[in-house]
Parts: sequence; C-alpha cells; structure tokens
Amino acid sequence: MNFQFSDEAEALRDQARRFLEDKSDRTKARAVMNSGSSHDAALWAEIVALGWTALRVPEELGGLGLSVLELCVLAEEVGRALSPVPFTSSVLLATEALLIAGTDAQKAKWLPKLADGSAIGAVALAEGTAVPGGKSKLSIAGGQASGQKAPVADAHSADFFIISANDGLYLLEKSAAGLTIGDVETIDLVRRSSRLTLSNAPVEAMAGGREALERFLQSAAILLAFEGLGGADAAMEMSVTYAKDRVAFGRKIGGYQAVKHRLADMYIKNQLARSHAYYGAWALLTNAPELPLAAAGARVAAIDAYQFAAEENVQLHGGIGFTWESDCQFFYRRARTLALSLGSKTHWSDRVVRNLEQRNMPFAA
Amino acid sequence: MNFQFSDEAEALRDQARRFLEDKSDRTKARAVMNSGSSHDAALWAEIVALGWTALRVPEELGGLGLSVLELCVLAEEVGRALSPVPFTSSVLLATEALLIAGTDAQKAKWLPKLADGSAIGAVALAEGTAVPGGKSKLSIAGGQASGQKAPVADAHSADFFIISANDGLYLLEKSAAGLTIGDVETIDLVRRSSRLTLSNAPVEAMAGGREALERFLQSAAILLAFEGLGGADAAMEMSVTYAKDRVAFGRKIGGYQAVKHRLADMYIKNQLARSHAYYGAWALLTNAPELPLAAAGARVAAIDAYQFAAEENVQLHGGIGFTWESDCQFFYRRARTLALSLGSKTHWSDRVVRNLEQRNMPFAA
Amino acid sequence: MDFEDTAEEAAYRAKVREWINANKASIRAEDHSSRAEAVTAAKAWQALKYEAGYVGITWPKAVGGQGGTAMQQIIFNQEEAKVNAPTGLYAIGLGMCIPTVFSHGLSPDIAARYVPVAMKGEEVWCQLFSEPAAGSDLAGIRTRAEPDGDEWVINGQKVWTSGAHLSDFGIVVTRTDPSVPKHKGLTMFIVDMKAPGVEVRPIKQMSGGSEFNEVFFTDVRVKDTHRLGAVGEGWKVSLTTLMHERLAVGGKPASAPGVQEMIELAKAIDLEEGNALEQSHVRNQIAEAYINDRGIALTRMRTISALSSGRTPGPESSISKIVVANTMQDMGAFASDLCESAGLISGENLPHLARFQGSYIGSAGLRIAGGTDEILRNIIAERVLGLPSDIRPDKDIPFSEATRLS
Amino acid sequence: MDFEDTAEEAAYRAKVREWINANKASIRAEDHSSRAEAVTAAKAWQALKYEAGYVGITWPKAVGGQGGTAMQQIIFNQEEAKVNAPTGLYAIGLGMCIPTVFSHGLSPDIAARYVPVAMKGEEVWCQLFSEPAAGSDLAGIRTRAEPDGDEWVINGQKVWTSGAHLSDFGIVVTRTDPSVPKHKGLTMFIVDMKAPGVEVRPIKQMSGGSEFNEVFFTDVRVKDTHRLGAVGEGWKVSLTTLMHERLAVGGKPASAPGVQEMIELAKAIDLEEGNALEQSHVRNQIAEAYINDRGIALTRMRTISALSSGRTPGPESSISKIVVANTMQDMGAFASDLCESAGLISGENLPHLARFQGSYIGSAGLRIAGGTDEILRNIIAERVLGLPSDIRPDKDIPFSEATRLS
Repeated sequence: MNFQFSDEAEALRDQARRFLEDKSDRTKARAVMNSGSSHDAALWAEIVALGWTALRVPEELGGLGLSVLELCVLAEEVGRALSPVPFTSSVLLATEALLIAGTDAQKAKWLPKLADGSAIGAVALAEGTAVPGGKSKLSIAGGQASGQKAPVADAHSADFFIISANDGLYLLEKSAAGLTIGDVETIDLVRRSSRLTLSNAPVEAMAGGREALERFLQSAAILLAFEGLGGADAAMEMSVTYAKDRVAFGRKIGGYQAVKHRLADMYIKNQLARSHAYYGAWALLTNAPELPLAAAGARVAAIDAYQFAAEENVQLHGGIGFTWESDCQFFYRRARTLALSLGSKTHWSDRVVRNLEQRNMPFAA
Repeated sequence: MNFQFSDEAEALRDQARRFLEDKSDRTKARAVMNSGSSHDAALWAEIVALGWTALRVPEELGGLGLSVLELCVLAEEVGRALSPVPFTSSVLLATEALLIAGTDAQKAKWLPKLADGSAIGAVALAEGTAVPGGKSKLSIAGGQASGQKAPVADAHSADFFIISANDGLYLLEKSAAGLTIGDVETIDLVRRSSRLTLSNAPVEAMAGGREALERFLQSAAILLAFEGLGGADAAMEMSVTYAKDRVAFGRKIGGYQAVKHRLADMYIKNQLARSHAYYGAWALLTNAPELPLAAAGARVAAIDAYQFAAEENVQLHGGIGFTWESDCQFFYRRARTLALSLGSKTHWSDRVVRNLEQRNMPFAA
Repeated sequence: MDFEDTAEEAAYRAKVREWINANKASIRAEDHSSRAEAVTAAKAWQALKYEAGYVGITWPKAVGGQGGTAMQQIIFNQEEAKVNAPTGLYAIGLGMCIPTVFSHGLSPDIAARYVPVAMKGEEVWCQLFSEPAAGSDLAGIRTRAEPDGDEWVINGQKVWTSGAHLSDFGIVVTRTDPSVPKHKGLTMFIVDMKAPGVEVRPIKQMSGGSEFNEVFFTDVRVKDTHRLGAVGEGWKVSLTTLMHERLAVGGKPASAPGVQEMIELAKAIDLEEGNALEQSHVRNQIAEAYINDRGIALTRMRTISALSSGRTPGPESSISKIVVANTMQDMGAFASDLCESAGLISGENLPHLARFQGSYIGSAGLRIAGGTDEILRNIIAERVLGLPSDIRPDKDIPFSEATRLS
Repeated sequence: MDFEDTAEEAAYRAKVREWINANKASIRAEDHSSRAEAVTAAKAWQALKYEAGYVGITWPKAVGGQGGTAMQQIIFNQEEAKVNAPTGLYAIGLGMCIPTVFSHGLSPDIAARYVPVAMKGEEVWCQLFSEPAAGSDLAGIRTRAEPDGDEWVINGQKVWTSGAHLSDFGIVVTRTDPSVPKHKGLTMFIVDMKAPGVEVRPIKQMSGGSEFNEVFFTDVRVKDTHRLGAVGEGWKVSLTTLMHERLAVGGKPASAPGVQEMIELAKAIDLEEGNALEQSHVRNQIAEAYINDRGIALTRMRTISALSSGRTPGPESSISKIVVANTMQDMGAFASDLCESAGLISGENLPHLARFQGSYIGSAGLRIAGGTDEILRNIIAERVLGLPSDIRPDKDIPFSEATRLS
C-alpha cells in the first residue's frame, strides 16, 4: 500500500513551497489586484524557467514528461500562495486538455509552446447558469462557432482557448476572426475574467468527443481540488498564526474554545479534503475505474473545506480581517471562484451519487 | 400591537406549570415506560378534573369555550413535562379535528365526552412513507374503509379515531367491526403506538372534505410546534442546570465556551421557534390568510429546535446522559416522534415555499 | 393577539403619517454614493423633524425631548423607513452619543451647548471606542488621557469609528490610570473632531466601502468640563452608551436581499432537471432562510409588543444580529451557487444576484461589527442563561501589568 | 501511488490467509447476543491464534510477541475481519492492558505470570479508569489506594468499565496522594476482579445495551508487587495506555449503515414527486455522508500507507471518531426523516431502516465514549495545531483543595 506522494514529489513540493514563499508571498496577488494587470509576468517567467509549464508535456515535445502526481503537488502549492499567474488556466487546465483531447497536430503545435512559455492557454467552459458538460448554447457548423462563454479566466493572457460544446472540445485561437474578448468583473479581483463572444469564429475540433470532455472535467476537478486544498490550508494556517498572537481579555484568542474548536473543524475538513484529493490523484495516475467518483468526491470535499476556512478566517481575525488591507479577502474571494468555475458543489454532489448508484464500493467507506 | 399571550393565558401557564412540576415530573414518564402501560390514568384523571380536556369545547356542549391561545399554552407545558397522558392525541388533535370537521351530530356525541373525560380520541393520519394530506391507500366505499394506519399514538386508550382519507376526514369508533389494533414498537418508549388494520370497517364521513383536512393539519402543526417548543426549552434548561453544576478540569463545564456557545445556539433556535409558534397561534386565533404559511413555519422551526436541543442535551451530559437512567433519552426520542408524526421537516419546508410562492409577505421578513 | 395598533398608537401613527405626507416632497432618499449631497439631504430632513418635534421622542422633556414612549419612537421609525428618509448620519450621534452627554455631562451648560444643536442636525457626532488592540475586549484600550491643569491631553489611536470623517464632535474613552485593573482606569470625554492633533483616515473594507475610520490623537487637548462621568468611571459610562447601541443594531440591513428575492432568482434559473425553484434542496434552503429571517422579524414583534403593553422586553432580541448576519452569508453563498459560473460575475443579468453577491461580502463584516458571533454567544450564555463567565487573567491586575500578558 | 501490498506485505497476507482458511471452519462469528457461547467461541479462536503465533504481532519477542511490524498487525486484522472472527473480548486486554503490564510491570515474575495466559485468551482483562466525577477529566479520579504493609487497600468507584463482568483482571488507576496536584498523586495497579470487595454492576445505556459497568471497590487488597510504574506516576502510565486506545478506536462501527444503505433505502421510497433518490436534497445528503465516511476510510489509508513505508503517521487519524459519530447521527436522523412516519416504527419493512434507527441512538453515545467531541477538538487544536491549552484552575494545587473548587 502506497497512498502517499513519492519522495521525489515531496522534494518538488519543498522546492516549490520555498520558491513561492520567497517569490510569491501575497503581496504579489495584491500588486496584481491594485495594478489591474492580467498577471505577474516576471513571476510567470520564473515559473516557466523552473520547468513547471513543461512538467506534463512529453519529452519528445520539449517537456519533462512527469506524472500527474507532480502536477497535483504544484497545484496545491500555487493554491496556497495565491500566485497571480495563469498556472491554473494554462498548466492545470489547457495543457491537460490538450494531453487528453488534443489531436496529434494540435499537440505538436501547442504543447512545445506551452512548455517553453511562449504560449499561454485558457479554457472556456462556462455559459451562464449551465453546468460544465451540460447543454451548451454554442452553435458550431462548418468549423465555425457562434455564442458566448463567460467567465473565462486569464483570457487576456491567453494565446488560444479550449472551449466546450455539446459534442466535445474545440480549440480556438485568439487571433481568430469573429472572436471578441470583453472584460467581466467577478468577485475575484486577482484572477481576471472575460467574456468571449464568438460570431462565426473558426474553431478546430479536438479528439474524443464528449467522452474526452468528460475525462477532462474529471481531471480538472481533481487538479482544482488540490488548488483549493492549498488555499484552505493556507487560510487555516493564517488563522492559527493570528490566534496564537492576538490577545483579548488577557489571553491569546487561540486559547478560547470558540476559536480553537473552529480551527479544529477547519483541520477536520481540510484533512477530509486532502484524503479525497489523494484518492483523486491515485485515480488519475492509474486511470482507475473509480476516477469519476474520486473526481467528484475530491471536488465536493475541497469546495466545502475552502469555503469554511475562508469564511471563518475572516471571522477569527475580527475587524482587521474585513479590511481591504488584510489578505483574508483573497481567500474569501478565491474560494468562491473555485467553487463556481467548474460546476457547483450541488452539481458534483449529484455526480457523486450518480457514480455510487452505478458501482459497488472498491472498499468499505 | 399585541403579539403576546394575554395575562389570563399567562396565569394559566403558571398554574399548569406548577401543577405539572408537582404531579408530573419525568418519573411519571419513566414509570409508564417501565410498566408498559398506555398512560398514567391517575394523572389523566387530575388533568380532566382541571378542565384541560374541556378547554376548547363550546359551553353548550359542556366545555369551557376558551380560545386556541389557552390550548397553545397547555401544549407547551405538557411538552415540557413529557407528561405520559393522551393529551396530544385527544385534546390537541382529536378535539380540534372535531371542532374543525365534525358534523353537528359528531360534535354532539363526542365533544361532551371528551370534555368530561369519559372518552379519549386519537387521530390516524400516518400511512407508511406517505406524507399526511398526501395520497392515502385507504379505500372507502359504502361507508366502509379498508387499509392500514400506523403508527397511531394512544390507540389503546382511545374510544374513537379520526382518520384521514383522500377526500377528507372520517370518524371510526373503536368498537367498529373489521378494526384490529396491533402493537407497533417505535423509538418513543413512553407514548405507545399501534397499527390499525381496517377491513370493511364502518366509518362516518366528517364535514368539509379535503379543505377541512388541510385546515386540521395546519392547526395540528401549530399545536405540535408548541408541544415541541416546550420539550426543546426543557431539554435546554436541563443542559443549563447540568452545566452549572458539573465540574471538569477544576471548573463548571458551563464556563467552557464549547459548552456555553452550544447552549447559546440552543437558545437562539428555541427563540426562533417560539416566535414562529406565536405567529402560528395568532394566525389560528384570527383565522388569518397567513395561516398555512405560519403553520408550516412554526412546524419547521420547532422540529429544528427540538432535534438540536435533544441531541446536544445528551452530548453536554457526557456519559451519564447516555444511560438508561438519564432523562436525556426522553427528549431524544420524543423529538423524533414529533418530527415524524405529522410530516417531516422537508415536507413542511416545501409547504413554506409553496406558500411564499403564492403570496406577498404581510410584513418584511 | 393582534398586529394592530392600539387606539393611542393608531392616533400617533396617523399624526406622524400626516406630517410625513406633508413633508415628504422634501425627502431625498438615503443615498450612500454621493457624500456631500447625502449630507445636505440628511441635514435638511433632520431640521424639519426637529421643528416638528420628532427628535428625541423618548428623551426627557428637560433635555428638549418629547417625553414619549418607546412605541412612539418605533412608530415614527417605521413610517420614516417607508419613505426611505435619510437618517444614517445621525444614528450614532443621536442614538448613542447625545444620550450619554445628557446623562453623564458634568453641567447644564454642557447639555445646553451640545444637545439642541445636535438634535437640529447642525452638528454630527461619532463614537470613539474600539482600538487596534481593543476590539471585542473593549476595556483593553490604550489611548491615554493625562491631566494638565484644567485640561486633559489625549494621545493614541482609535479604529472602526463610523462617520468620523463627517463628524464635528465625538465621545472618546481613554485610559487615565494604567496602575489599576483594566476596567477601572478609564474616563470618557467629549472631543472636538476639528481640534488640532485629531487626524481621521478612512479604512477601506473588504467590500470596497469606507464607512469606518482610524482616528489618531496627538496631544489633543480637552477641557475637564468636557468629561463625561467621574474620572475612572469610563467603563460604566461606556456600558450605558453600548446599551443604546445594542438596541439600535440587529435588524437586517436594508440592502440585504431576503427569501422573496431568493425565490425570484431561483425561478429565473432553468436547469436540465427543470426549474431551480422545484429542486428540493433549493426549497429546503429557502425555508431555512425564511425561518431565520422571518423568525427575527417576529422576534422583534415580540419585543415591540412588550413595549406596547408597557412591559420590559425579554432578552430575546439578543439573538438578532447573529442570526441575520449568518443567514446573509449562507444565502449569499447559496444564491451564487445556484447561478453556477454566472454567480461569479458582477452585474450579471439575473434577478437580485448583485445584491446577493454584495450580501455575501458584507455579511463577513456584519458577523464581526458591533459584537462578533463569539461575543454575542458569550453574552447570551452568560447574561441570559446565567452560565459562568470566561476566565479573564487580566481582570484584577493593573492594566500596565496586564498588557505584558500579551 | 497504489493500493496494492508491497511484496513483503503480499507474502505475509498470503501466509495469514492460508492459515485463516485452514482454521476458519472453527470460527463462530462475532455475536453480542448470546454471552456464554460468545465467550466460549472467542476463547477458542484466541487459543488457535496464540498457537499459530498471531497474538502480539508487534510486541517484542522478549515478552512473547512476534517482533513484527504494524503493517503485519493491520494485515492480520483485515483478514480476520473478513471472516468475522470474534475478537472483541480481548480488544481492551491485549490492546491496552497487557502492553501496560509488560511495559510498566515491576518484575519479570509479573510479566511471566500474566502475559502468556492473557495472550492465550485464558484470562480476560479490563481497564478501570473513568469515575463518576472523572469522565473527560480523567486525572480527577477519587478512588483511593492506601498503603498497608506490602499491600495497598483500594476504595472507590469506577464507571464505564467495558467488559468488567467478563474480566479476570483489570488495571486500575488510583489516587495515592491527595496532597499533591491532581496529575501527580496517581498510581496504577493490577487488580484481581474476583477479589473480595470488588463488585461489578452493569450500566444500562439509552440504547438498551449494557456493555459497560460500574465497579465498586471496598477494601480491596492489592500487593505492591502488582503496582504498574512508580508510586505517583500513574498519570504517565495511563497516558501510554490511552495512546493504545486512540490507535484502536475511530473506525466506523461494523453495525453502522453507510451511504450504500442510504441509497438502497432512498430507492425504496416513492414520493408523489418521484423516487426519493431523485430528490436533490437527498442526493446532497448522500454526497455529504460519502465525503465524511469515505474520507475517514481514505484518511486511514494515509496512516496505513505511512506505516507501510516505515514512516511515522501524521496526526490526521485524530479526526476519525468525531467525523464518524456525527455522520452516523446526521444520517440516522435523515434516514428516518426520509421514511416519514414509517421512520418511527421499529422493524418497519424498509431496507436498512432498523440499522439507521439503531445508529441514531448509538451515535449519541459514540460522540461521548472514548473522548467527547469537545475533548477531541481540544486535542486537535492543542496537540496538532499548537494552540494554547484551556486554563485549568486545578492544575497546580493539591487535589484535596481542588475538589473544593467544585
């Protein structure tokens, strides 16, 4: 039994955490928020130089060909650090979508550029109140698409988009005729989003149809669960640190049971989320039949943990936690972003049950 | 504005509370549980002598003709005391059903007997997993009914039953041919229940059809909300008393925030339940158009408060709270009885929303 | 039981309505966006009310009040709210500061100087209590006041001062004796917010708004005549001030959407399984919100009813803010969940979504402001249920030593 | 990452399976109803295990153990569970008492007298810690042991003693010095449960079962040779005993139904709106139960995985019992809600309903037994997250004075 990350992956985690603590404390997120820029280009360049964008790209296409486990580790660390870079869009989502559903030509064209940082990808799944993988209003005919996608994160940085339609995934280049990109404001003031309006914009079908789209959603659910887990743990640690320092009524507030038991509840939720995320990582790695269930469970547990940690992190900080200057707001806002960018908790809870209805449990729950 | 009970009603409350504390501490409930008897006949006789069974019966039929507000007061007090008597079945439910849906003949026959204690009534709404007021499998033709009703509380004590069918309420005498009464065991070890099996049993239609059934359900929801509120408050007070007495780690456990904040949460839920119950009482009294909404709100809030208070009352008592000898179990079990005897919280939540969809709020919520 | 006014209440309400109807043309609805105009509008309305005798309805006639009942005040507030009259500017000054001034001011001169002008709305007041190291633990304040002849010299920093930037005067709690336990060395003063050495800086909140301020005091001089209560009695004086606050807060903010808005939002969303409002989890959530929101409104009715019949209200109103704020947060999250990814977008064209989004952010502050959830649960447990208070190691030792516990 | 055994683990599992297959004909499944027969069956199975060298797998060879790894013990337990082998009778004795005896016994004679006989299953042990006034606060025990020559005389009362009525011996924590602070005056002994002055009375629980007992000690004499650890060191000794307990508890009780049972129950219920399993609130609740139940099972995998690779497991297993017990209670209530009034009836013919009803009652006890929710949250907050401990006024004063704080 080996239900943990390898020593190599843990070494990568240590290295990533040191790098991000050094280069990407939350002042970077604040700077991007204040400047209104799309991301921190200097930090992104360093991340590219570290090879993180090349991690999963096969060696023959200029990448490192590492496993999804290493990617999970980085997802968690970037989630912790709230790094204002298009890592989620380009590495966790667009690169994985290409690996899952790209045609040979698409892979050959884009993966080397994603790996060496000369291109950034983004994904466009969202359409109004629809769930991802649900009915799309995008009309596609004769290689041209019309319709809207919003919110699309990191659209301004992206060179191409992977978009979802009723029959699978498509690739849309930013330079495409008929594509307009308009700003939308979201609750998240660091990770910018846009609305894509397509009017007979030329798109290229990707491989695998709906099945590949589904497979991509499962992969995305697990990777975003790791990102959320990192955020939930960071919010908890921020609260723990404050509770050990702040004094009220003559003692550290962390000594009051109302505070310490809330923090214990955060720990409980975060550990449950971690266990489900690991299960998802295992299922992704081994392409196990449990993958759809593991992905849904990882996503639900991560949404739950992050929302609780983010809300109670503000609360445990008291007044200071509600100020613009406090970092609490980054977690509060990002938790919502992650909760809604890929189908809500209710949607994925439904997927949990759908999968439980279909299979026997591989081991007793 | 007068959103409170009258001085007379409050005087009745004081009198009832003193009487029940004196005559019906929880040893009475325990005695009935241990003996397996249907109820405490001596206590019931005293209650009859006090006129509680005659409270709502019109003066011309031998009653006191008091308002439903006085009945609400008694429902709460009997709920507090867990008195092992058929008050809920006979007074809160059967008498009110007769008042709402009885024909003149039925009223003339039964109300005087209910008032003077020479008869006990019970209601039989439940059928398996159906909600009350939902589809009944009872078949009624030619004045004869066939089918099953379970669980029916206090069936062994009752002289007649008011049963629900698809087209309204019917009256069934215990002596009816074709009626068999079998024991069923429920989670509640004090208030006994039975299964009625009807095989072409003669029944008498009551007045008002489905509309009267609906009206009766609303009345029952509010009266049971008062009963539950009494139980929830008593469970809370039991916890508060214990928390002020029990010492751990050198101090009263009521000084620990984990305990005191849980008790504050009980207080909050009980106060919300009280406010909704009062709203229900007002709506009943004035036969206000808000009655269906007020009834549903009262029931949902009371279920919520009682379940929380009953569960956490065991918890705050620690090991001793889980023993057979502790009174905690009475609340734990009774809360379930009240939660399930008249349609679940989900059912009444749905009714809340149905009513909200249909009307504008009479004042801002 | 009824929700109707008594005869006296109905008569008073009729009188109020008549006056409001006659004057409502001059009302400019409450408006937080345009500050200078909002202040002008609020001042104009306040002057009208003063002229007509609707300021200080419950205050003693001796101080210029009407000597009326709490029910009259409630009725006036209800009618005023119906026309969205702008009242926020004076909520703290007339709700908390001026009652403290006329109850604890040292001389009739002080009351005569400040009370009528404030009632007319010509001067605006703020309340300077919280400090960076004294939020929930209000008695932990460190702002010093040191005697100098017949004056005091104030140095220190206050925070979360609502409306300080618009205020002419404030009441400030200071530490005048650090050698005694924390609750015993405090003294309260009236301070001129335009005096030299007072600096007001707005605090930007997570919501983007800036209704609160930091206020810095550097050698600010206050005359001893402007003391409120005895030296060392500031804690007791501030408790009476806060009592007024607790009565004032707790209702649902007017901006916060409720269950009807949730129903309209859900109705607007069609899922593949059907309309969102038909989903059982949506219905459960709406019912829960109804139980909480309506439950608080009904609880308020119980309080008003007690006042109406001349009884002392029970402690049930202590549950209000904690329920309101947490319900707002839960509904805010739920509403955006319901909209899926559209729930993230500001200004998305779905009924009431923007208000729910704002409510989700704002509720995080409301759970803290004016007593955190934790402090309110402590208050319910200790004052209502009579449970033992927390152990407070700093309670009986000199403040100067207690700060070392930090 | 994989869920497979390593080569060594697979080899060990194969060996265990082979032995169990060869012997399983003699297994009588765990059975709580028929006590005498259950004891006989458990004793027979224990004797077989002992012969084959499957008792004390991780214990040092010097005390008769196998010197094996924690993974081997886990593998043996897993395989034994698959055939429902009766092991409950020895869980406390071999899990907690005997390790304390061989770690803290005063002489090789003591170990030689008790350890092998217990391993064979010929003598059953219980653990006598809790008292009426010392539940969560275990160091608050009052049972006295007073020296008398080379013996001690024990007087007092224990409670919640699991299996006391079936036990031959027990380990008992006593107060030997009330003049020192509560944690310092305790001493532990081996006590003969058949000795004069020991009286065992069963405790009936809310669930109707009686697995626990009260045990009364009246002038019970114990030889000083039967002391465990030094005089006054009983607290430290008991902590090592409890460490073993914390590793043993936390999984979901075998009797408790889970998400598959909830799905089957919901499927069996047809509402007017359709099948209950199609209701969104039911699906949300099932998903939540899955997150909790499966989450705990997966967390256990993380712990086992660490053991398997020779690492020290993290503190994550501390979340187990609190999640399991609360999920049981929530699911128990939800399952009966789903059945409407039929949910009240014992023995109603709906899939798994009776188990959910039992689980709803039992969970109320599970939230308390072996560390309440509150104690477990304290442990997580203090030991895992490093937050300050509660203020304990009785910590540094003589126990005889501390009891007066009550």
